Amino acid sequence: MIGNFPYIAVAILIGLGVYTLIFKKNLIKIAIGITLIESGANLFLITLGYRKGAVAPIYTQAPEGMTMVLPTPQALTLTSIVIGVATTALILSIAMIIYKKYGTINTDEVRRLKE
Amino acid sequence: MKNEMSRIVRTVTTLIYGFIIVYGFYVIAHGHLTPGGGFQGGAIAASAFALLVVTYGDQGVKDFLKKDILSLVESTGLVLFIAFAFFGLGVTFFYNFMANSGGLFGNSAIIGINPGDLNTGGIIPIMNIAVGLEVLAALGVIILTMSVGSKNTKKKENS
Amino acid sequence: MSSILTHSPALVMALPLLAAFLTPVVGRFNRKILGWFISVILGLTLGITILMAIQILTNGSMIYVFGGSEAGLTLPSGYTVPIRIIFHIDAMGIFMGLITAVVSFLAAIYSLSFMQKESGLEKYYALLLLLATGMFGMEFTGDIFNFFVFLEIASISSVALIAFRSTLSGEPAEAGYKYMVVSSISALMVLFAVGLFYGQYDVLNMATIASVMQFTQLDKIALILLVTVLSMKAGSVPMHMWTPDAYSEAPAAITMVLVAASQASLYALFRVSFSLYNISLNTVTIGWIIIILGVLSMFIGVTMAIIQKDIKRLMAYHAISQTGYMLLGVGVGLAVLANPVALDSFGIKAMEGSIFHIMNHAMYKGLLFLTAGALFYRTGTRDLNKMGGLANNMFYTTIFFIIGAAAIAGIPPFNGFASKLIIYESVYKFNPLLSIIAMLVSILTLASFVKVFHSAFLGPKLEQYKKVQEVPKSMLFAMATLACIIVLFGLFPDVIVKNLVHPAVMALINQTNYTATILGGI
Amino acid sequence: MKKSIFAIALVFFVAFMLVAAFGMRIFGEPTVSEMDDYYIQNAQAETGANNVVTTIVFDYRGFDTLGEATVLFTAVLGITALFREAAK
Repeated sequence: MIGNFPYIAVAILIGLGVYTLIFKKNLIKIAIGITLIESGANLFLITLGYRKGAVAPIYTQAPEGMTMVLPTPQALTLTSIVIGVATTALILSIAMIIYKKYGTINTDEVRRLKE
Repeated sequence: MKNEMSRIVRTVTTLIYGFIIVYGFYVIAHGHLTPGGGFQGGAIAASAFALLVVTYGDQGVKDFLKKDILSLVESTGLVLFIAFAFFGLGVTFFYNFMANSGGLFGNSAIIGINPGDLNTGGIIPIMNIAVGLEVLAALGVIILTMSVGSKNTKKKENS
Repeated sequence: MSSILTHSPALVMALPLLAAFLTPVVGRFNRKILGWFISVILGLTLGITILMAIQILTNGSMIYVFGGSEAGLTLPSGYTVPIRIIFHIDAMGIFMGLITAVVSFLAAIYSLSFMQKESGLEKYYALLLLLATGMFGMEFTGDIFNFFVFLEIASISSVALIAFRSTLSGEPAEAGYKYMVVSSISALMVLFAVGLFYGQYDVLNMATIASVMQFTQLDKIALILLVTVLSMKAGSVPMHMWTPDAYSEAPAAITMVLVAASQASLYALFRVSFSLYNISLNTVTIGWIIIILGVLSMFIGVTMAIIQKDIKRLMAYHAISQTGYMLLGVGVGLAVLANPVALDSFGIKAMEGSIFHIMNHAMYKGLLFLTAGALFYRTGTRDLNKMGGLANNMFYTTIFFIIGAAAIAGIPPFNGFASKLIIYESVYKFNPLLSIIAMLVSILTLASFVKVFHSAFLGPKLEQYKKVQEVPKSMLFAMATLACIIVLFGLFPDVIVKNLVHPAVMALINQTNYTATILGGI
Repeated sequence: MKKSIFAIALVFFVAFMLVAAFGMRIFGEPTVSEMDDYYIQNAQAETGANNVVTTIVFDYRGFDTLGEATVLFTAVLGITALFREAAK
């Protein structure tokens, strides 16, 4: 049970993100929900790369005789964090444009494209 | 409503924003030795831009952070990055042709734990610098555009 | 010449990327040559893609290791796991690559005059190049994390392009927002699936995962996640709400590329279910799930389309119903993958029909959207009730519209008929009811396009459209090429099926060949 | 009515995630790590850099980073396109 605590944290984070996405009506809150899911996915990637009692995989002045952590998840998470920044910046600027044009960011009033 | 911060914030910002940018470039330049690299260093330097925009407002920053210079820096960073990927095309795309080749950034590192020699790593430091410039300028443009964009949405509200 | 060929996978990706990076700089100097510069670049990419297609169809799939000491060296000495990013382009990948290349080239030509009055043109062209690169990356890559990165590039650039016209009115921004939410969720769930695979097998290459996988509980979860999320991106029914808004708000040339982009995620769905999992999972249930998705898409797409009055929303709903045909064909193929007797008698035929339908759909749906764009370019409205009698003064556009409408409805001389006929035959052998539904939907499609033709083109010449004349040459050229391709495919379908579609289906079906090319038969 | 469908979907999804959480191997003991051991042993020899993660980001998986810098570039293009002033 203790072994997969981080994965339970991931499940909770993604669950919270999906909850805000489905039930919240405010555009900014939906953007926050997506960021929550994104941080959950990043946490999941990073926790896969840990090795018990290991050190960061950098050889400059590394402590003697220690094993090293798996390096690939760190590279993958770096990429997905920058992608997260890009998507959040774009979503928030679209929400700003919608506010500029419709004067509201509540999804019920914004629903012009009904049929 | 003057949106500038109080005097304390402005004096502190004028003092430290230079150091933040220098620290950002340190993280970019030593990407292949110490933890960090192009993206992290670029983000640190861009945080200095955010600090300036918050304290002086995007009108006050207009002479220091011009958007077209930033987009020029961004394009040069990206073109530098993909050019060094193209140079490796003799063998394959993204081939590290400068590693262990003796020239610039060409020394081969001492295997195992070593104090770290800046002149190693082949095309990795150059790509670090290219991506650092790109992220620095890209985040700068995003901060400026969104701060300008968010201002005139308020006007729409009371019209 | 041969060195261009060995490095062609990298060139096809790097050329549009380099052009996209230079576009803001080129655009600042002079805006006039910008459109031509982009069209030349996309033309070159189309040329390289055709070169690669000939190479792949003659002697097997192509591998390119990025940064490796040699283009073909996939495994480092003494290791059984590839460590670099490998592009693995087989017949199916290049089949989709050809669609992307043709569609993006024609979109660039079409926007030469279609986007003339818009501001911020260099951003539009750079985003078009990046969308094309994203789609190429999704179709050619052999590495699942790389697939996630290119899926993200394609999504963000298509969101920016959908919301391109939001300076005038608010609807494009709202359509862009909806599409952004959908593609963010799907990209993050793909990332979660990548985490599941990496956590268990510590490998990111698709072929290696396929050979190393033991179908644990987690792999089934990853499969369900990937299938739901990729069919959401491909616009199949239960999650299709974004398609009508996104397709109708984007500029016409971009809608054509968006159709090909959602087909790229359909290709990813096939790649996951055939090359990653293949016979190991009980293909009958997954096959039937995809069939049900297909039938639902077909039916709901066409019934919603009939009641539309905005021409582009109507065509968007038809796009959903046509995606249903593709899902149906491949679903039948997947359902019978396990027993070879049924597979040979009609399974392969069904898959050939649906994959051929992907190409045909990209062509005639693109043509229809371009004609809708031409109507919008001249009359300024997309509402069918306001249009009328445009046949008298927009002669060529009417001809192209008739060709497109006939092709989508499956009328004999055109390509829509060719692929639908193969689907009807093979699906009939599998389960007669499904093919009857398919035929019924095809008739409803014809009915709704006759309605569009009547209200937009026939009838008396309305006074406000008196001075409307034909659209400029570059738009006509784009529509004319699509029309020729449609007629060409319609007249000689067996030539296309034999040496383009059949190898693609074979590349999808035998997974051992897919893994052998990377791992050298381990 | 719609709310209850969403609520059921949410509960199903979270249960889905928890099953994945409990199914995954123990945190801290990677069962297979052949690819990563290759990086740790050979990164210094092949590229000369000390930071193994940076060698992966820029050399072994450099194409990912090119794709990712493009993602940032696309976002900047999208945002500047959104906030441009309309055609005169």
